[in-house]
Amino acid sequence: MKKIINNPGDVVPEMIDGLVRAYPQYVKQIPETEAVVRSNKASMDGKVGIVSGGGSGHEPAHPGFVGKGMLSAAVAGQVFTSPTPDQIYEAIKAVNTGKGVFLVIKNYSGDVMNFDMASDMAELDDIPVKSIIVDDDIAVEDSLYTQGRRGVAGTILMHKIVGAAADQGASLEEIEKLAKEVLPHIGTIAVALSAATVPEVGKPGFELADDEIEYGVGIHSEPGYRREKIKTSHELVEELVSKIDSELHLDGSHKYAVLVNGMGATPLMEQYVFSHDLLNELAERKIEPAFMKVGNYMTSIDMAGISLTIFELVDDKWLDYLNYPVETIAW
Amino acid sequence: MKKIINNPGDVVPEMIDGLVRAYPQYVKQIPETEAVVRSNKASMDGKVGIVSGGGSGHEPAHPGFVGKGMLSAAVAGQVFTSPTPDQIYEAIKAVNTGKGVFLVIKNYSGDVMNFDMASDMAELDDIPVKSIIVDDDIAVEDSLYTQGRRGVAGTILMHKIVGAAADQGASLEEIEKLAKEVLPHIGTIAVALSAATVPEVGKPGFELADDEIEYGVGIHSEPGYRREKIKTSHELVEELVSKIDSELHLDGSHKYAVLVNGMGATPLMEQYVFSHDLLNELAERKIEPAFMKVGNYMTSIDMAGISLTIFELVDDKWLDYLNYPVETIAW
Amino acid sequence: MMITVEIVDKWMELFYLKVSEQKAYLSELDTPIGDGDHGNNMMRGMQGVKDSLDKLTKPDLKTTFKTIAMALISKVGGAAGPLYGTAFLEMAKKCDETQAPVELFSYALEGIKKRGGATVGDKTMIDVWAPVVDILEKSSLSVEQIREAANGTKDLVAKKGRASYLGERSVGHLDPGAVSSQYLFESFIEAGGIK
Amino acid sequence: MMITVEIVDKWMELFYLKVSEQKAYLSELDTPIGDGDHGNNMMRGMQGVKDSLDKLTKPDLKTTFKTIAMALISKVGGAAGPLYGTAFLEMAKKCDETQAPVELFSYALEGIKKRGGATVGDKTMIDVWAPVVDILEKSSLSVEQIREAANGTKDLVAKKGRASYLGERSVGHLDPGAVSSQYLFESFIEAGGIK
Ligand SMILES: Nc1ncnc2c1ncn2[C@@H]1O[C@H](COP(=O)(O)OP(=O)(O)O)[C@@H](O)[C@H]1O
Ligand SMILES: Nc1ncnc2c1ncn2[C@@H]1O[C@H](COP(=O)(O)OP(=O)(O)O)[C@@H](O)[C@H]1O
Ligand SMILES: [Mg+2]
Ligand SMILES: [Mg+2]
Ligand SMILES: [Mg+2]
Ligand SMILES: [Mg+2]
Repeated sequence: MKKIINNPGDVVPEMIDGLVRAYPQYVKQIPETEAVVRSNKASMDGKVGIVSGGGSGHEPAHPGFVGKGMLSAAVAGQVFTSPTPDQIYEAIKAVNTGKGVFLVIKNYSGDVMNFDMASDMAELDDIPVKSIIVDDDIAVEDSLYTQGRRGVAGTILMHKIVGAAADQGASLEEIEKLAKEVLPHIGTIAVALSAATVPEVGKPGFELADDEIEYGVGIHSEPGYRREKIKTSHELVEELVSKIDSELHLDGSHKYAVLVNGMGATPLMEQYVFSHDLLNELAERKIEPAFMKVGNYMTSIDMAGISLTIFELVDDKWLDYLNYPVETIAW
Repeated sequence: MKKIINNPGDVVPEMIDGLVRAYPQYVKQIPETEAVVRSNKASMDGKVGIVSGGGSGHEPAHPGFVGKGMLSAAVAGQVFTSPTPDQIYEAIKAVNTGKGVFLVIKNYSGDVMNFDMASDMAELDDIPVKSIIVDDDIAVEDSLYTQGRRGVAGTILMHKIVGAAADQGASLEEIEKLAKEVLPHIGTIAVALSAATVPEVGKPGFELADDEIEYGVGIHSEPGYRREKIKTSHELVEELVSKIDSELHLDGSHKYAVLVNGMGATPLMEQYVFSHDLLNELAERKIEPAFMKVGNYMTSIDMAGISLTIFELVDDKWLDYLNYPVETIAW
Repeated sequence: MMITVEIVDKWMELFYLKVSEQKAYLSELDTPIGDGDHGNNMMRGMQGVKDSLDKLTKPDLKTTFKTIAMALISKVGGAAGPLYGTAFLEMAKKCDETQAPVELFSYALEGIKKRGGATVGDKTMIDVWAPVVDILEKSSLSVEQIREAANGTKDLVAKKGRASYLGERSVGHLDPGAVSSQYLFESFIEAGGIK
Repeated sequence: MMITVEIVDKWMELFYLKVSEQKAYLSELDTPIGDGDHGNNMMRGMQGVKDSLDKLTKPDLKTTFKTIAMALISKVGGAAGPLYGTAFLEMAKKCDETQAPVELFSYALEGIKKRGGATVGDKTMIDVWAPVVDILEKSSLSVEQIREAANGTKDLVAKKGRASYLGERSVGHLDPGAVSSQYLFESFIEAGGIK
């Protein structure tokens, strides 16, 4: 493991410290936590608070999306480990201005349970709390009888949508309804060229040969659905789009937003080449995205790879929410 | 080499195609070139045009900085190879609205000569052209009798400064004067954990052992000034800051802007840890940056490493220029 | 045998030691079917438990359980934190009514099930907690029985937690949370919790 | 011997072949003291030259030189593009006045020096062009003399171009641009440019 760090156990507090001190205009740290909240307190007045977070290692998610128009606060756990309820509870209290707080949770048992416990705590304080559990990773079989699907890069789009609605004055109930409507229309799938190395572990989560890739891996190096020899960008696009198609039923008469997300170590050069092939592939299906972003948004430390998120814009207002201006480090 | 690409020789045109199609609201391609220009044509009216560019492989530089308030156009050469004069000339013509065009050139013999030839061509068309040659990499000995210093990440700050001045209506002469005043106050130095792999070459530009780093490398894998065993983030910061100090003479009574720049494969996690140590190191010298950015701005394909740029804000207006709003993909 | 503050103190001391010793092993178990942090998570938690208990002077049983619960909840994170935390929180809630291990563990188990939505056979810590309660309802509890329960998770298909993403491929691996629960109950026996 | 369109056509054909054959070698030379692309750059340029010349029907010498220059300028990029391009552009400018190789090459060399600001001994292509002009001023030119000039760059410290960042460490390596210039002049001889 070759990383620019100090003690591996200190990565999270040091990283949060570096982030808030580099960008005091956007965020500040909630004392005695690894949670960050908007510096612009006035922007939260009279609005529903939006809190998200999860394990660290997905930077710029989640603190990079805190700011007017998007998240009100983000809670950072240990690397790839859900934050604890007391920290989430502090974030909830810090952003509540009387309109209640909405939680955006990625579907991992740890995250779900810790955020649940935090909302139990907040309810004892009479803070109304509602939440959405994002499970956009279509690589995993969906089932009521298992953990279900993982929450991955599509979560960023959920942040943007509910953040914009909150900024425009939507109520807690309206935000919950909106989030539930949006959720089934977001699908994500990834391809990995290498796994992430958690600093405290010191070696990659899995090994891929020099010419191997794996489809469907999660953002914590969870195994995917198939391993094979490296393919061209064009072929990777075909595989990923066909997977999403069988889920979202892509249709040239519908509108879509697209997120091409780098996993951490894959340069923009490759992400743009991938985007070129993706846009060609979509054009063959008569689709030209109404909204698109390319870059590192929901990473997996230093994993090499790309995830593709497609989001059907069933309601035109959703596109407005995506385009709504924000004041964050990383959107 | 494991990369998400198609034919290595097609990387540049495919990447530019992916970029302009993903972000039509910001940029469009100049027909038959690998140059991109602002989509917002009106934003260039009556303003000096700002053109930059260079070899590809530094994404988001340079097309990611094209937009109102920053570059008017960017020209992309082959990977790590200066663009040709005809392409630069097309970009100059595309952004000239009668006020002349200012070129921001990184100090490499290829870039300097190709941009020079392009301005010769433009002058035949009576387009007034002036330029600045950015040479912020303090790792290299400065000398009139050699190529001098390389242009690296500090170039982004030059783009921002002259772009803001142009948007505010500065004349070509004023911009040239401003750029000359700014230049000596920008210093950059890098540390690499691994070298970049040019797609058409297929192997890294140099080899570092599993526990080795190299100080002072350039953005095309140019060799640095010292190789040693991996150090802690804190120690790396000490080395880089002391190098910049001996050049810029850091002084607690002056104002500074700071750019922590990831080289492509180094995750934000490490960049923020580095920032934490950097801010502590600067605080010991009684310096709290007046402006700071952390992220991948001037990359070297998939090199792992970080560069540190410090820019002394001798004039308060320079800080305003850095904070001036822009409409780009990547600033 | 009734649970006392002294037993709980000893129990936590021994569990702390076991987790320290087996930290790397627990993380290793978490690698093929999880994210490789279970040992680190439990160590962080038990360090917190130790630090918090050390600060108490002459606490009652309820305070002791609550302190353990809060330390686990606020230090572990991940899936294990809320689950172990809930278990001890439930014991704190009920320990005024009863100090019988079987009853307290049974309340704890209900808490774990409710918190995580898993059930017996889902290849989780429940596959140690449930047999332990069952056995205690009928008789005493031995180290062998606990280990047998933990080893039994090897043959199961994971239905909850990270391992569930692997589906059938989770078979053949021990569940890390089951093994840390094994250590918990072994420590309990060693602390003299079973007559 | 005067340069004619036929000689130039043959010259470019042979140079194209040499660059194709030595593409990997030129890039290899560019790796320790440059950025490893000189072979690719020259190949892209000579492909452009070939394509452009193929499109011409009965061109005069000036058009031929200008076509070569424009192809090199618009295809090579990097440092080599403007330098080789300028060389042929200067020859285009002067070839109405004189068709003597020594005079044309001398104008070309001046163009290269002006464009790049380098001088003899800076470990660049100039260290082949300058001796070639010197030799031609006195006598004929042999392949051995050209090679000797190119090999001479091995002992020099680079002062211009990417290799200059290495300073003293550039000693011991051939300059890639000097070697491609060696191929250029070898091709010229083979094309019958020297009586
Ligand atoms: N829903 C659940 N119900 C019961 N136990 C669970 C559940 N989810 C996970 N676990 C237990 O937690 C253990 C993993 O804990 P840990 O590795 O610390 O957390 P994480 O999975 O968040 O990294 C699993 O081995 C399993 O025993
Ligand atoms: N200023 C200069 N004057 C003359 N020749 C130069 C100069 N700079 C570079 N060269 C020549 O160009 C060659 C490198 O060309 P090439 O690799 O194609 O371009 P780049 O260095 O931009 O990658 C060098 O080997 C050297 O001979
Ligand atoms: Mg975990
Ligand atoms: Mg080059
Ligand atoms: Mg785990
Ligand atoms: Mg080169």
